[in-house]
Amino acid sequence: MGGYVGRRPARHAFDLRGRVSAMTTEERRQLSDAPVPNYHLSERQLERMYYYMRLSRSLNERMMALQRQGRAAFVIAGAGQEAAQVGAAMALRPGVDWLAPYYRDLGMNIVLGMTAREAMLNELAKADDPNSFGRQMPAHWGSVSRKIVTQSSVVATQLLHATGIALGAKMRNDPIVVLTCCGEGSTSRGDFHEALNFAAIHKLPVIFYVQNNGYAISEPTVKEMPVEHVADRGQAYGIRGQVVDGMDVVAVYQTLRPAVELTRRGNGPFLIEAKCYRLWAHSSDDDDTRYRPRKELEEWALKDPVVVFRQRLLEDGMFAEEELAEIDELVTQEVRDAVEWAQQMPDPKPEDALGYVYREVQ
Amino acid sequence: MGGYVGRRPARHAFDLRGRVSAMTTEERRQLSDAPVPNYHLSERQLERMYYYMRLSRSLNERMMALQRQGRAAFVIAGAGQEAAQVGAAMALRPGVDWLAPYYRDLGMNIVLGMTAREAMLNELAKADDPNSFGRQMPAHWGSVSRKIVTQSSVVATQLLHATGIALGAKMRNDPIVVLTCCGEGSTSRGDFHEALNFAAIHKLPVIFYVQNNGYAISEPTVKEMPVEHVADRGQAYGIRGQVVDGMDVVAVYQTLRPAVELTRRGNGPFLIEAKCYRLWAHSSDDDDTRYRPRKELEEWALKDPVVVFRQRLLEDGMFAEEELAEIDELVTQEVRDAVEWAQQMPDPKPEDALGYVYREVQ
Amino acid sequence: MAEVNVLEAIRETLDEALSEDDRVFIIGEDVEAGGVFRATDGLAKRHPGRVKDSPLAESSIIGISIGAAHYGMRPIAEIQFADFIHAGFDQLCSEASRWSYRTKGEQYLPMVVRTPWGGGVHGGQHHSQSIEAYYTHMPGIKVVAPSFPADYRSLLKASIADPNPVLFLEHKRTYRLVKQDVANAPAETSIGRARITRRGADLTMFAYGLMLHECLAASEELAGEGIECTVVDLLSLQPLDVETVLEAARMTGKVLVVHEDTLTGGFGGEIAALIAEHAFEYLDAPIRRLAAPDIPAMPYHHAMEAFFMPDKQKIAAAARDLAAY
Amino acid sequence: MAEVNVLEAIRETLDEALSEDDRVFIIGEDVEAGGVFRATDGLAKRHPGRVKDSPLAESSIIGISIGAAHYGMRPIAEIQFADFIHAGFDQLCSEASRWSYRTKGEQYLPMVVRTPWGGGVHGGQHHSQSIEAYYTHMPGIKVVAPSFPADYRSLLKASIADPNPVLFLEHKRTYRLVKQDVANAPAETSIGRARITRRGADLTMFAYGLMLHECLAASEELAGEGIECTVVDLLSLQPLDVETVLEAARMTGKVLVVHEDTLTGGFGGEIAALIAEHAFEYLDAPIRRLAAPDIPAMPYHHAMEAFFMPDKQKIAAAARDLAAY
Ligand SMILES: Cc1ncc(C[n+]2csc(CCOP(=O)(O)OP(=O)(O)O)c2C)c(N)n1
Ligand SMILES: Cc1ncc(C[n+]2csc(CCOP(=O)(O)OP(=O)(O)O)c2C)c(N)n1
Ligand SMILES: [Mg+2]
Ligand SMILES: [Mg+2]
Repeated sequence: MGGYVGRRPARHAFDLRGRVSAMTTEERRQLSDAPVPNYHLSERQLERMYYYMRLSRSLNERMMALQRQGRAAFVIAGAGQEAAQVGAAMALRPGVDWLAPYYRDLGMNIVLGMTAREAMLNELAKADDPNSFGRQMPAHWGSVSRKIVTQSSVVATQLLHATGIALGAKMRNDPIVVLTCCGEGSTSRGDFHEALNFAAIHKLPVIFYVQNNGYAISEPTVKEMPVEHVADRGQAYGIRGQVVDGMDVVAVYQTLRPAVELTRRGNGPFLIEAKCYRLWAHSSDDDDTRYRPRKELEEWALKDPVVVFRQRLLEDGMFAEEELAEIDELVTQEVRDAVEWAQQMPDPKPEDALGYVYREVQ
Repeated sequence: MGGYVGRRPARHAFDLRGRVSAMTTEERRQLSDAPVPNYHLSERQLERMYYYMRLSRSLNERMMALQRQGRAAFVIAGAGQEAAQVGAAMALRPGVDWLAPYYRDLGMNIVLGMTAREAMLNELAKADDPNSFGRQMPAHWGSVSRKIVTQSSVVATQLLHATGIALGAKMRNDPIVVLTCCGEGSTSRGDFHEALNFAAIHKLPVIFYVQNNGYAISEPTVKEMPVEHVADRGQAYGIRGQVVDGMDVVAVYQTLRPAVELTRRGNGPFLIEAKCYRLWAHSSDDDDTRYRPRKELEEWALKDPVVVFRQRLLEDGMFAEEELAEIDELVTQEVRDAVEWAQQMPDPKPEDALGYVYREVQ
Repeated sequence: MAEVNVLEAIRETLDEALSEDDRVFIIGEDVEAGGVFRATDGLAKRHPGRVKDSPLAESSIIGISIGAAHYGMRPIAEIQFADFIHAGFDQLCSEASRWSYRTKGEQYLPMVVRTPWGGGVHGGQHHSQSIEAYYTHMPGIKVVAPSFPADYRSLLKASIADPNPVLFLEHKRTYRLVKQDVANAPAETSIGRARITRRGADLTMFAYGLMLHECLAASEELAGEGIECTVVDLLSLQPLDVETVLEAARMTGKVLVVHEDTLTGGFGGEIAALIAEHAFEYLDAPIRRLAAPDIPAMPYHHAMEAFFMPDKQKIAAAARDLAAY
Repeated sequence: MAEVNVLEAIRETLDEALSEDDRVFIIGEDVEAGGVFRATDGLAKRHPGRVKDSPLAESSIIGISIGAAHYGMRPIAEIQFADFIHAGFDQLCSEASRWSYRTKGEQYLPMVVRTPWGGGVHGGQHHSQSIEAYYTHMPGIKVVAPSFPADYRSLLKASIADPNPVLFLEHKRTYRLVKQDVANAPAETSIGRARITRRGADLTMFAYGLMLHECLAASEELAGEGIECTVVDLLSLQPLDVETVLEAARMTGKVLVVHEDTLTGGFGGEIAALIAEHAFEYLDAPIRRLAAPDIPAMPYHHAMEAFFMPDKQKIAAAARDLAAY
């Protein structure tokens, strides 16, 4: 995961890496890059994982608060899917591999370098939002430098874009991997079928990563598919389907990492399903009490991936409570700074609606 | 297969059933309705099978000749797929079950009651063509009385129509089955996925019947799908996939018959793949020498389903050569009559282009 | 008092249709839970098995409705947002629109596709679109776009009873905004009839959906300035009430066509062209179209959204210009 | 002699593009074997690996081309018949057309979608359609529809070089029918420019594709009767050369817009509306549109097909009426 510092723009107020080195007074806390037993991840990676997950959740929480206060129009969040997102994105080579995400993938964007400030520019549809400059709803990601593909609200179309990128890369012998994401409900669409079919025929370097959070708005998974696992759908294409516990960031990373490298080596596409759970309503516009039993929600809340990972790190003695609390506090400050900063930033002007319908012919 | 006579319009010149009874001078030739060992089909059914297949092929041959003579604009034929079509359609209850066919399904239409004359009206786009009155290209079937669904040229859309019919039937507790057909290439389209997904979720009484004839115009099967069998695609939906030798009319019937009745009884959809071969070019517009090895064609020609079935009936002593020759002759006359008759029939008038864009509000 | 909003008018009409005809059923995403706009709220419980959640697949929602209608049912499909109907374009264009034509009316499709369209709700590019221009150019499909609750009711009824596929457009901004005392509403209208909602001698405005309300508001304002406007609520775009359109154009000789959709290729071009051909002698001024700029509909940020959408002010300004011509 | 037909002009241009730029590749159904119209004949052999058969799935052809273009390739997608592009409507409308807009030009799509359109070949309802009206109403997509081989060549080149998605419409009836001595053809044209192909003082015709040729033939005949026509070859429908359109309308004051597509909602409405708004003072007669009747395009039987399609006779008749106005 090289380039970690480089990918964080200078204007970023809090530098986790700085913090880490400031902390290394005690021998045991010299964060190592060597794999830790039971985790197959280094201390440094584990710390980052927690930080990314925590930041993603806190940003989402703050966005929702802004929305409730009438300071943001709309939020669609990844709460409950942070492990699935952070674990997967950390398996990519940033700046090399491509991501065609979906709207919930704030966590992936953060791993690939999006700052809290940028996330807030996006949420508030500010003129400088690097994703769409206020032209699209929040959570419609896109970044040229981070190789994140622009997306619409229309679910599953991105699976074909990812396939097309992979086709281009294969034609150019470019050793990249494309990770593309969607929800389980979105696998019902024809574009899902057409993408997997093409990618498998041409053995393209693309990973179809489905975050099965149990619902498509109000519809539980059984209304979207007649098989138990999204991963089962891979059989129609001879694609290896894998299921991973999407509430467990370590398991996700350990599943994605070899898949990414196998795919890079020309083994063809994967279909990976991360079983997770949408802890919140579909969006700030949705009232999930209409369709979701509170009991089910309460049970899943016990598996909250951010809480569980924190607990595990403590129980396994990987980090001390104060160390994680320090990260929590850091994130809190980072988010507070981002909100304050972003709110001061300029809104788009009305006439900014115009322009760039076509790119100028060079 | 009740209603056999009733389904053949009176203007039909040759009545196979009449011929059969005229023939029963010899005791052994009293065609029985009891199942014949090794066939599980009655003599009467076997004779019909041969007749339908022969008629389908002869009609196609004559259509192609008309096209070469400039007397018809376009032909798309089922040559090589007669066994797959006749065996499957004979498993349906005519007038009860529904068919959402595809363009090659002349054989199915014949089983369900289309006469040679009607087929020729269609080929010549005559004003009285019961399918589309000259509005559509030939081989775009449709009949209200026979429960054959109107279709466009856009492949695979009919799979969704069939699913919708099955949904309606299930809502009304109507014990019918819908058979819908397409080629293997057409299974690449999103509509295929969406139809199978919905039908499986709702356990609808629909059979997806794919006639895998090896090519989608110039593209061999490997360019359309990454798995060996179309039937493998069923796994994505938990749908039973079955493969049958589509060159063997008896095997086709024996596969479809129980599937039809199981489906009728509420067991949910089937995906059945008939392995067959397109013996001719894609259509009268196509030149298959550009892409199809002659050797391959010659090998498959040896398995011509009409020829092979004839041979088998003779070898097994089911029918005597003269008996089959009599059917052949009957078919020849029937086709000749149909062509002569249809050619005299009126063409649509130019203004017939107008009207029926909307059905009148009652 | 029988004042209802647009959403209530739709919900009640659906409820009635489900009660009156057991061939009617509803299919779409999240409709069992009431739909994202609550148009089907409570209906699944009141009509068990007849309000059906579909998987997230628009081509299938349309294609399956086609099959069911062909079988003899009367499906009412809901496309969650008009912006997501595009994946069903083929089923509508190649299939639904041609079913009757290609069988000379022997086979036909009594089906309705309801969908919320239009902007003004911060829906951004994919929850705000106007789609009428695509479907008014598809012979065989009827397109209906009411503005007032009573018309929503009578036209939805008529759409369900119609033996043809009807695209029933519901302007989402008006769902709760526009209310009407239905008991005292104008007489029921039928598909294919426009209504002259306001009469004035100076110029004629044509509109539908939210823009009709903006035109009425602008006319009110203009009346204060001495400019009297005729306002035509088109109601049904396909079939279009060409006679009323031409009559209303001839009445004033000055025409302002307003729509929320982008200008180029929008439905306003058809209105303008019809008038330029068939009411030419009566025209006293260029035919003016007021529409959204030619950018992909519509930006999310409220400032850009407001820039995009025609509204009362922009309409009044265009009308003043036209009146002064 | 450098006389080539439309198909040859296209094939040679594709061949050149593949040779000159190794980011260019072709994707579509049956393209490796040369395509059903033979537009890609021989190219798979000459450019190994760069002419790619796709599965039979139009949404994927467009969606994958989007991805490849985004990556940095220059895909040229072939949709076998324009009639089958409908399943790709969503990818074109929701995605391709908005890629640049929604990223303020940071992300963009240099891609071409070629497709044979139009009738006159006994293709029936699904091998004859005109689709331009749907895409000219999609800001972000360019739409090009040439008539002569030299323009096919220069506009296809320009389309491949363009950083935006271009829908390149090839009238299938003209593929082998229309020939031109390319060496002596008019200068190269660029996307967004129309051409006044013939000048005459009595009236102005606007057309593209096959209808342009019918208009020229009709004008020839009318000249014999003393009616002199201006004929505008629109060439590029989006962006449209509005200036030339208005100038040509003003020149004669009488306008006949001709297209093969059905009337209501067709692209002719846009032309008429532009003229009715911006050249109103110059008009001496109603703006006349000649188009196919509003039925699903187009019946198969040759008699009905001929009834459906505008042609030289129908154009001449309409022009006579207009000239006499
Ligand atoms: C083609 C399309 N249809 C409908 C919608 C409206 N919609 C937005 S999200 C969503 C549910 C998606 O469910 P899933 O794929 O499981 O993803 P999740 O939101 O659960 O992460 C729907 C129906 C859409 N965005 N696109
Ligand atoms: C959506 C669509 N795309 C393209 C075509 C053109 N086309 C007609 S038949 C055909 C091949 C179909 O192959 P397959 O499904 O295997 O059926 P077969 O003709 O082999 O029986 C193609 C590409 C079409 N009719 N519909
Ligand atoms: Mg989900
Ligand atoms: Mg085939």
